[in-house]
Amino acid sequence: MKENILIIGGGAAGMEAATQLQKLGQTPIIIEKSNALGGHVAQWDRLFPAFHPAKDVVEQMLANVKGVDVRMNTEVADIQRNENGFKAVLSDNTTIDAKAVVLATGFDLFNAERKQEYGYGIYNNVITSLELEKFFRTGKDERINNPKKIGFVHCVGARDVKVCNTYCSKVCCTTALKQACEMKEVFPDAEVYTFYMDLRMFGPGYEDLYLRTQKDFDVKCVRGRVCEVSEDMDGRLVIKAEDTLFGKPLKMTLDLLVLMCSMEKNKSIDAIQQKLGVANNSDGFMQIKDTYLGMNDTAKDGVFVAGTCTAPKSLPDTIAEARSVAVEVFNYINNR
Amino acid sequence: MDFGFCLSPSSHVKMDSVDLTTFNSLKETNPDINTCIACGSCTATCTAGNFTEMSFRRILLMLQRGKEEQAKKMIQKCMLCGKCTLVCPRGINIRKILLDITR
Amino acid sequence: MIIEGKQKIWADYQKDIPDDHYFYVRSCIRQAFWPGSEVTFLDITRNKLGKDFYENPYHTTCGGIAYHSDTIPQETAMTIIARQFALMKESGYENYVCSCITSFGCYTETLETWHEYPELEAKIRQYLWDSCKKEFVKPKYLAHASDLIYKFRFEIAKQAKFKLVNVKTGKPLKVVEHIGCHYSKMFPSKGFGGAEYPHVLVGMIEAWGGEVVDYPERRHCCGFGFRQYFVQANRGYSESNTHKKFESMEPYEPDLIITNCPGCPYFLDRWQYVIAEQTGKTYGKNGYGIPALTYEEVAGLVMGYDPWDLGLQMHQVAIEPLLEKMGIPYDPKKKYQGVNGKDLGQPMCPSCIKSV
Amino acid sequence: MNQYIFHPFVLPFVLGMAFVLTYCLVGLLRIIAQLPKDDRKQFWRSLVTPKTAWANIRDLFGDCLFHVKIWKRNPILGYMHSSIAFGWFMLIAIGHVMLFTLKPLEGVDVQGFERTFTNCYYPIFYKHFATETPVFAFLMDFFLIVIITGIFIAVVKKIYSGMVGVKRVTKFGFADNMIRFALWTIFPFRLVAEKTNIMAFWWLYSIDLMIFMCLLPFTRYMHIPTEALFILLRHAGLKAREPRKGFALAQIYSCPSCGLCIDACPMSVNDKMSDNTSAYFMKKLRNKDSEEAQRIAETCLMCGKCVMVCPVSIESCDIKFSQRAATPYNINSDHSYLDVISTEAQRSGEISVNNPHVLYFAGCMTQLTPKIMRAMKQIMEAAGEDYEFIDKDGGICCGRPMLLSGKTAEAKAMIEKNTELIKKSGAKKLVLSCPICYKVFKEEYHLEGIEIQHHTQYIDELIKSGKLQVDKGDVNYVYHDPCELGRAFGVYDEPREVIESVGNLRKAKSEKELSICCGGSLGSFNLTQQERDEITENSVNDLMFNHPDEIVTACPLCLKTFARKSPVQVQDIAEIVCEKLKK
Repeated sequence: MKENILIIGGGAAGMEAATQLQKLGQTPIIIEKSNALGGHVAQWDRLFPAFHPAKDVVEQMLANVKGVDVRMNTEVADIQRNENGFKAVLSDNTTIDAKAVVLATGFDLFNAERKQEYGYGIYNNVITSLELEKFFRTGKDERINNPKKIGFVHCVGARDVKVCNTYCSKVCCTTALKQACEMKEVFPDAEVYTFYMDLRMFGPGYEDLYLRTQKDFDVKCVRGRVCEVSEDMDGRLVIKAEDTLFGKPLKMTLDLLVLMCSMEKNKSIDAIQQKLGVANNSDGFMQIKDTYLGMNDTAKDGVFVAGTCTAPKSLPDTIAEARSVAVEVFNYINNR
Repeated sequence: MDFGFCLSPSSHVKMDSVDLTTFNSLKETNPDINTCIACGSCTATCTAGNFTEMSFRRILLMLQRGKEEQAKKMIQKCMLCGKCTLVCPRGINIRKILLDITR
Repeated sequence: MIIEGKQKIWADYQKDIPDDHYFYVRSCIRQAFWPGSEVTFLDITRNKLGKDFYENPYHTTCGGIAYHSDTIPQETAMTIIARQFALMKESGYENYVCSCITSFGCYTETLETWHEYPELEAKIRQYLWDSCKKEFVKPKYLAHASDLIYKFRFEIAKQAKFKLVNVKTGKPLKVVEHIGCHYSKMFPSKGFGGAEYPHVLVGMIEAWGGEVVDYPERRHCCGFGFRQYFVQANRGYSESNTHKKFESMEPYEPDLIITNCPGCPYFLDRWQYVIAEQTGKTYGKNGYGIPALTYEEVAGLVMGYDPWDLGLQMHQVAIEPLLEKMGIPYDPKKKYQGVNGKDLGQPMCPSCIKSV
Repeated sequence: MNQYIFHPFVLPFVLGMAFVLTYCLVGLLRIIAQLPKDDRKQFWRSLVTPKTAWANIRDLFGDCLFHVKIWKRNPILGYMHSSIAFGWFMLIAIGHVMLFTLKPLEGVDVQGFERTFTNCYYPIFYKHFATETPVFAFLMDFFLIVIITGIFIAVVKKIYSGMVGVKRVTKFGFADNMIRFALWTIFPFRLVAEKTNIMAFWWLYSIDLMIFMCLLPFTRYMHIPTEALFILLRHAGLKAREPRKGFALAQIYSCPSCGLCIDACPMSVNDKMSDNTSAYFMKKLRNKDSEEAQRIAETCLMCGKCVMVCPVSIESCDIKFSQRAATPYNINSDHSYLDVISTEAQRSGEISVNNPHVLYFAGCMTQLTPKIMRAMKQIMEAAGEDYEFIDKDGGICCGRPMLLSGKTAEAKAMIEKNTELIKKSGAKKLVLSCPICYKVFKEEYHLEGIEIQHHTQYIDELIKSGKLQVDKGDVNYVYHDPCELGRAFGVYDEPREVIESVGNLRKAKSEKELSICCGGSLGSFNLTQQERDEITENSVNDLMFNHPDEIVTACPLCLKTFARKSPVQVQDIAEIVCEKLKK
């Protein structure tokens, strides 16, 4: 049986799921709200742990997804369940009938302005991890002027009840170390500090990256959360943190502060999600049916999930989930 | 005038003015010191630490936070038995570093 | 500094303040420290702005000092507060305005706690009845007195005779704003501008022509801290906090500090003298200190009140250089003359910091 | 002067000879003057003591001329050395004897100063001036040929060191290469000169000799004259106290840089590390490169194998110790806290007052291998011993690491504290599991009336006395000799006997005094983990030579080190005994 499958989101998860479903003989249709496929990965310069160009991965995925019906600059305006599956009305007023829906809507980066004490949007030299990636890609950011001292703050918007995000965002630790190394590459004379609470090097090669960060790049890892940032007379940043391993508060002046923003669920999909009857979990991400065996399933029949819409995930995890969701959807269609 | 109280020194480590000469020169000869992950194995196994506050992990931090004298004072407790080096998960040649600090 | 960023936050943290008819409660210590401030506040609001402020003669302390010194339990403090609310109800008012920041903190904390734990509110209601046979109604609006000046800052600016501008250079005065910790650090949404970048004093400074100094230790506590000050041996800790702030603001060469808390101006003022005695260091120009004034005193100066009527002679740090900068005329002979020309007596001259 | 007794070509030789003799004499006096007073007295006395005098004569011939030690180790190298040394000695000796039998040419008669002067070069160049009897002619030609065969081997060794059984040879500088070239050519030149009497070769021969003698003090060949003095000093029982003075200086100049220690050294697993071997250490000292000498002294594992193989018996570890002590670390140790320990230990009952017969001192390293402690406990229980653990909850370091860092006074303090605690226990026997401790206890502790045993000796004794009953299994073990037990104290047989009583003993490739350090030694301060790993791998390969099922050692540090890299299980000897205890 060849069926239409509506994939909402054209990031890594959506593209990979579409690729696999097409290989399985189905007709995936990707609905992408922006004007390009690739999602957040396309905004990244290089990927941890081995500094692999993100472009290579995205290009490969774009090649794989060739032939798939992609609706760019389009959102799902309305969706209804009927006896044949789903009927979706798109923002361009076209309608699509689909047997199954895959939510691959991904994440939003935490809005760093919400952590007011870090002064993002207030102090000139506070930037986010995403902006730093842009700097790596384009070499341009007027806030980055040959900084001599650079700080990275982990867990911005994660593990923090004050912003109502108690979960760990999983990839920021490794990203911070990767970016810290890259900054040392660009500015070899700079001192680079990372302020972490725990360094969660959970994947293969990640601990090696940590070791290289320390040994080859001389990045200084300070265990302690930056608690406040101020600007001094010269417009440099004065930060305060506790060096918890030393047991003393610590104060230093930096030229650049990079905030490692956490992942939050992409909220632009809330209305459609509600219409489909998919609930959120306590972290605000989409609720999956089962942690172990139902990670692609929702409580609703025919509605599947993949990627970071259900929890913060790394790119390999996302791709693995996208592949598994293809199999799940395929079985769902054939067993009906 | 005696007010019966006085200014107390700041407990902040002022990283801007910390003198890292010793640590940096130590790093030249022992690049390993950067790789400490503060697991505390060295402290837990330390023969002198059994009787005193001796902790290599803290000594490394002291050097990086401008408390060189404090570090050297702590090193005095060391018996050079080398257990710390044996247990270090990062393979840091701790005993050598302790000796080099006092060079 | 990206000013648009701050403006965004200021816009986010606004609150409704009713236009008229307020029940005013005083601060315990401000009346002793800065006797001119509350009088000036009432004079400005009642006589210059034409607002209705009612003071009930039976109102008391809010219990905040005892509460923050750990000498009374929370229920006791709440019962005292409940009695104040009862007085407001009896007087027929529903907009509660307090002069003290710690009171504002205590009232906010109490109302928020009652909101979360209605059973506690019921308990306090019972306590109040048992002890005073009174019943209270929670205020419709709670505001700090500085919120009112903030609200009316442009009207004050319209009536202003002087500006926060150096008349000799024409440049705006550099003003440090210091917010009392209990204003919005506990409940950011209860203060104008929130906790990180409060706008309540910044708004006044800018409306009256000054330039705000944003220095690294802006957020830091003045050092009062209740227990830290009350025990003599701990006062070094209190003083050290102030010292830290002055060390941080010194490079900006501020002309004035403006505060909205009873304790802050006191400690920012008096510790300058103690630091000068102990270390020989002064933070103003030419051996002077940096005047630390209450917002009412600054409003009074701007509106052309006589400095000595405002009680500025009560400040340890000499106020004269500021008056000269602002071009405010004053009679040095009258500095230590009280009401009806009564001699107040002259304080002893400190050895390091200039007092005249 | 008469052309029959003098020719200008002898002058280079005479000058060289005069220089080298003066240099050696001054050097000799300096060394003797540098000896500490009582050492000097001891030295004079030893020269006239019959026993040492005999040993002196024996070794002077055996070591300096015949190189018996090298013969034993490697006959080809032995022949190479003794052919040159003994051959040359014989040429000089016979030459001098011949002086009396030479028939000067007619009409020549020299007396007085002239005679003495002639005598000093006559035996060297006699063929130009005189003829000899056929017997002498044969002997001289014979030894000359012998020398040349030795030199031939040397040349081959230089080009293909593997052919003579040497893997690594010492790397030399310009002077050393130059003098070597001079040495190689002296005798062929002499042969050609003697046989053809071409003047050019006489000149070359003489100039070669001059080069050799003038360079001698500045190269490794200085060992030729110095070794004789060193033998005398060694037999006098002296020990190096300073790295570059007196006895140590004699040793430094006695080192022939032969490089035997390079192959022996466990660090010679790669080119970079082999620069840390004793041959280079001695060379750095000779060249007064004290910074490098200090670095090598601190890198050395102190396993003692270089001393064991040294053909000259140079005590390089002693010199390394004195080098370490010469530039000590400013650690300013403060071990005042030790004072509190004894009272605390007593109060908490850690120190038994029951007068146990056997006191067991695990030591720091054994604290990291609790398996050994548990095995020892079970063994002592099984043997029905009256025993006590002194450092069950962690003790004071034995002091050996402090000594190894050259800090004698601080080590003394620990030694005293441990002595006090041990004596307080009233035990009759002290059993140690760690050879590092064993060494310092044996050498530095004064525990009168208390027998000190390593647990290998102790277990051997228990089995032999029948106190401990064990079953023999069929596991094939290989035994690794810990440096500080084997080479240091010759404890080779006890552990092997113990192993044979519980299983089969397989041989390692290098055993006993040639055993290769595990790489974990506390002796080295500088080696990195990667460098140590390389050493360990090499040592493990050596042990695995006969494919044993298990590696057995008797040192907690060796155990931990091997466990990282061994393909088979590694156990302490106490553990394998414990497994085989009769139920």
